[in-house]
Amino acid sequence: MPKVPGLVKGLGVTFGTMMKTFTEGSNTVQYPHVKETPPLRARGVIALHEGNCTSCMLCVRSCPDWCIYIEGHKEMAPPRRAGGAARKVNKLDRFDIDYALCMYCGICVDVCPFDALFWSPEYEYSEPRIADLLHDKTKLGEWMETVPEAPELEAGADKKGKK
Amino acid sequence: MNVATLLSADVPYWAQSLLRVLGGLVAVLLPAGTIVYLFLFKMMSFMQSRLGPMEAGPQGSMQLFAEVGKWLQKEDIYPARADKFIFKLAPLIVLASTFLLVVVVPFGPDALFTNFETGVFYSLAVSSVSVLGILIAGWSSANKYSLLGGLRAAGQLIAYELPMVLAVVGVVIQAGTMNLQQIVVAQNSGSMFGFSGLGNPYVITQFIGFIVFMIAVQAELTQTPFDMPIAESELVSGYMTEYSGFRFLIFFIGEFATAGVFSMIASILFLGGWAVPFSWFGWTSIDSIDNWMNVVGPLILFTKMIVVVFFIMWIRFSYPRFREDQLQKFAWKVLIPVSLANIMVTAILKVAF
Amino acid sequence: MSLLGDRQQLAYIAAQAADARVNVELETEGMTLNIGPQHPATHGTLRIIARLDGEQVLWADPSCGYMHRGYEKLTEVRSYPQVTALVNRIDWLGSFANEVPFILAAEKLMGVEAPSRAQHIRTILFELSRIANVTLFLGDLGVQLGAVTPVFFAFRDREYVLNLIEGATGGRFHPNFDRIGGLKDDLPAGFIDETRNVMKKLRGFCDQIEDLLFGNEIFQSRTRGIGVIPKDVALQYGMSGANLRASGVDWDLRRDQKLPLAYDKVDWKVITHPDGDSFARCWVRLQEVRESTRIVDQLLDTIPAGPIMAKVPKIIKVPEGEAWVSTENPLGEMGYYVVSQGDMGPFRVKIRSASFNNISITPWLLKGVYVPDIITILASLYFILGDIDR
Amino acid sequence: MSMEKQLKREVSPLSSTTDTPTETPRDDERDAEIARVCAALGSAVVDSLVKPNDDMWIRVTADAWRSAGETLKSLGYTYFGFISAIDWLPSPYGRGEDDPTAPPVERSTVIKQGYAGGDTRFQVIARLVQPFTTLGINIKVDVDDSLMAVDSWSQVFAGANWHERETHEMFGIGFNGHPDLRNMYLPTDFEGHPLRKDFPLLARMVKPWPGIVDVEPLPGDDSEEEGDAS
Repeated sequence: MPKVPGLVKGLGVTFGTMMKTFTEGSNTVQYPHVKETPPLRARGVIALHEGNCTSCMLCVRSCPDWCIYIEGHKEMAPPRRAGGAARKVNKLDRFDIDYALCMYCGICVDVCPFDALFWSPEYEYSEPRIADLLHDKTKLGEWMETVPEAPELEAGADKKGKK
Repeated sequence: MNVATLLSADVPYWAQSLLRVLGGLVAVLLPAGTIVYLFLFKMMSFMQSRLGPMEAGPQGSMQLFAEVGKWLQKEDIYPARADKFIFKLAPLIVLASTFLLVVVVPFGPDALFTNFETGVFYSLAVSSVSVLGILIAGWSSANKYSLLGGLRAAGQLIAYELPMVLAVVGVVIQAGTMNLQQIVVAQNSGSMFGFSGLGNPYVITQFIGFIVFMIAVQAELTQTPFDMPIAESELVSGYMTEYSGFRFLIFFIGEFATAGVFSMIASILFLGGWAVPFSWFGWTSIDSIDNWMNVVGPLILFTKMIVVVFFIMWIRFSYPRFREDQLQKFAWKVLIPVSLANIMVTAILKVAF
Repeated sequence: MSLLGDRQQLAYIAAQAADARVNVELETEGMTLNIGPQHPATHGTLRIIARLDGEQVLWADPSCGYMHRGYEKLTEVRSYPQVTALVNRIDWLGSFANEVPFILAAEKLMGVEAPSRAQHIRTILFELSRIANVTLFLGDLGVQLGAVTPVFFAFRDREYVLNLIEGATGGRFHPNFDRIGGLKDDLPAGFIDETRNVMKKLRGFCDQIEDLLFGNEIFQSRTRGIGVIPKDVALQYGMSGANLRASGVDWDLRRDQKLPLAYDKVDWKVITHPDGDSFARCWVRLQEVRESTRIVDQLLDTIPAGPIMAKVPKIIKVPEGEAWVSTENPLGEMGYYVVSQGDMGPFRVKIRSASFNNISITPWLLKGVYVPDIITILASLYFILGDIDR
Repeated sequence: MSMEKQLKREVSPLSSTTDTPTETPRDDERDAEIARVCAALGSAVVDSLVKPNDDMWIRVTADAWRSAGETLKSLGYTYFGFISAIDWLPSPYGRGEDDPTAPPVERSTVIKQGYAGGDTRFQVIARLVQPFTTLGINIKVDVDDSLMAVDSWSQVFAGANWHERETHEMFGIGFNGHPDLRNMYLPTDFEGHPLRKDFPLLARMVKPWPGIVDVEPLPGDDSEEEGDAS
């Protein structure tokens, strides 16, 4: 069989793709109407579980971009059990993440010792002005609802090793 | 009412002129719009596994109007060191050459702007006018990319004018006329080896001429693989680099309208033009053709044009581009000898039979 | 090969002579063309100042720095985990591959080694990022040469790979998944099957690109014999990766270097090409994508069970010392020379990025070529601005 | 804490081949190679070091820098890796995490040299590799503080050209015989040499570290003490 010239083959490829798009549909989705679901682990936005945060500053100090701001004060809380001593608790006044600076590395989520920070796959939070990307703790708390369960692991994973 | 009567002396001169201007606008803008939507927006997207514009109108069909609206709103910018008069003139010259070209295209037995005896000669001549526009656009932009683009365009269009003319010569020899209308008639009233069911479209007898002509058209239209004057990845946009807004729109329309008109000329020269083979309806000459062909004829021509443009665009979206020197070599060392040989063979056969 | 090299040399001499002659006879001068920093063909912000005689280049001088981010300085104020997030951004198309040599250098200094499951997964992700990177190269190559369609094919099929990387690491472009001593997390369920499907699709993509682009006679006439780099010149300039292998040097750090990665456990071969021209460089990359899909397929079969993290202290301090680790990244040899003085962060990191060396050959290579060949040569050398400027 | 002590103990004394701990594995290939290199270079070698199964370092005298490159090239080290420099001065700014309101922190200015030793603040380091064996060697040379220049390698290895330009602008080290020491990255009128340790990193100076706030250590967890640089 004689060799098909490359010029003809190339035309075949584009024509084939055109017919495929006609019959099987395109590979793109019409974004505002159809939305693709990001994977469970997708690093979309950082959500804050305020109750767990003790304002220990670990996330602030390990952030490479210095984009987390925490202010807290200490409060005396009533004792857990009747008759116990009053406890000192750190109360969170401010927890801001500047998403204009954040580079989504996830170090803050990793270092948090009390499971107060989570990744959510939510991604639709662009703002027309850069200053509006500084989100406070209420906004970060709202994203808690979108945090998914961690995915199942692949076979052979050492499940004990997880914290 | 016969179109011929419309264009005859009964109708006042201003009405005739208005009709011709309107007809010219339709003949230029309608193909351009169709080509842009059908091929640039949709076919290219489908070849790339995507859908193209979908938001404006059903299936994005109003996208072009949105684009035109966008271009018209844009600020009229020109470079500080540009030669402003020439800079503004250039897109008009390019578009004007398209309008000049459409003048000789016959759309039906009587639906034509002018029945020019040397239509072939005229059309090939005015098609080179656009080179002038491109050259001065490149020169007056005061931009080195534009200058390179303009010079490339000049070199390229001159190189490809010749094979195009030589390719058409075969048709002219076979038809024995330079009148485009008569070339259409000659193709559809002719017969191949006594079989007249298909007429005698010259794409079969003049196949080499057709291929050379289409390659030359591809180069003349500066479509990939001959788009060095624009060469987006090398010269940014070549001679169009400094144009924006309305002036760019004119270049843009000019590009696709010229593609349409050239495809019409190709269908007239090689594919039988507006007509169907005369034997289908028992016509014998152009005078015996039914009047409805003045309406159906343009549609037939339009369909043939779309088919021809499909091939032009298909190649455009599939191939990489040549280098300037390779293109020149290809024109002078391959196309011109081939088309000369084609002329010789045609002439010998013409004399022989 | 030598013949082509001679031809280039002759073209250069002819250009010089033509320039001199024209200058003397017609008193014309050449034209200086400024390509970039914002130009469709410069993949970002590389600037090339070219002196032209007509369409022929007399000399060309690349000028970088429009995207210099000072990573070597930034690493000095960051701790080791923070540097990993930073170096993601060097070659942003194959980010995971940037993390690996740095982490390996830190591990070498600390004397720890990742468990074998982690090494396997590292290798898989390393190859996936190579596929994602080179896939885009193959598409972009088309655009540089004027073909619009391949790039959309490339984006289409790279998307599958990015989805895999995102599914496993959480980041499409910047995974930041590697940790000293192992990985951040294990693979999610379903990753293996999904990856197998995607690898099949990518082999289809390679066939498509081969038909659409590499088999095309116009493409071949544009790339063959253009920008020939002989073997010894390539070594002198420190070219690496596919650029070096396209010059006939059979050298691949994945095979020739002993690193704690899983390359020795699979059957694959190093692709070389004797020509050293632009076509060879592109062709080698295309074949390497195929080879990478094979590597991934084999690795998927043999992932060992076990932990993914070695025992390392929670607060990482790296003992004093110096270490050099380089790996075969999508763009070529990427190495980190890490100097530690026992702190939380490195004392000095020299980032030896592949594109910097690869592109430093351009003043030599661009002499005597035509303007369109500048684009061909730059495209075939394949640089990423972040990888030049760091 | 115990882990850290252990690590500190394990750090081997730097420089000088004789001090390597006896229990480390031997690497005959690299030992033979470094002997071959030292013999070829002769008195140019000031110091050398082999880390078994890892890498080789040599330090040459400044006078012999260029000839060392040529000799190594003739010994088979034809693949050019990189040229750069190291500023051994500890950074006077730390990690930029100081409290601007507090009195300035006193930091040590004692220079700790790296492998194969050194006498000066700046050292130029280059890496060459033998193709096909991937045996690499790191070559260091001291840069005299008053001269601030060494010979250029650009005639020996063509690829050194750009690396030397980069080193020149980043460290202010000159390269004698280099054809064209223009700035590679920085604007022509840029003042200062960014990779010198005493060049402040402005990004860390323009705003105070958000982690300066005092917090009490968490009960039962003293780890964040180490995260506090001040």
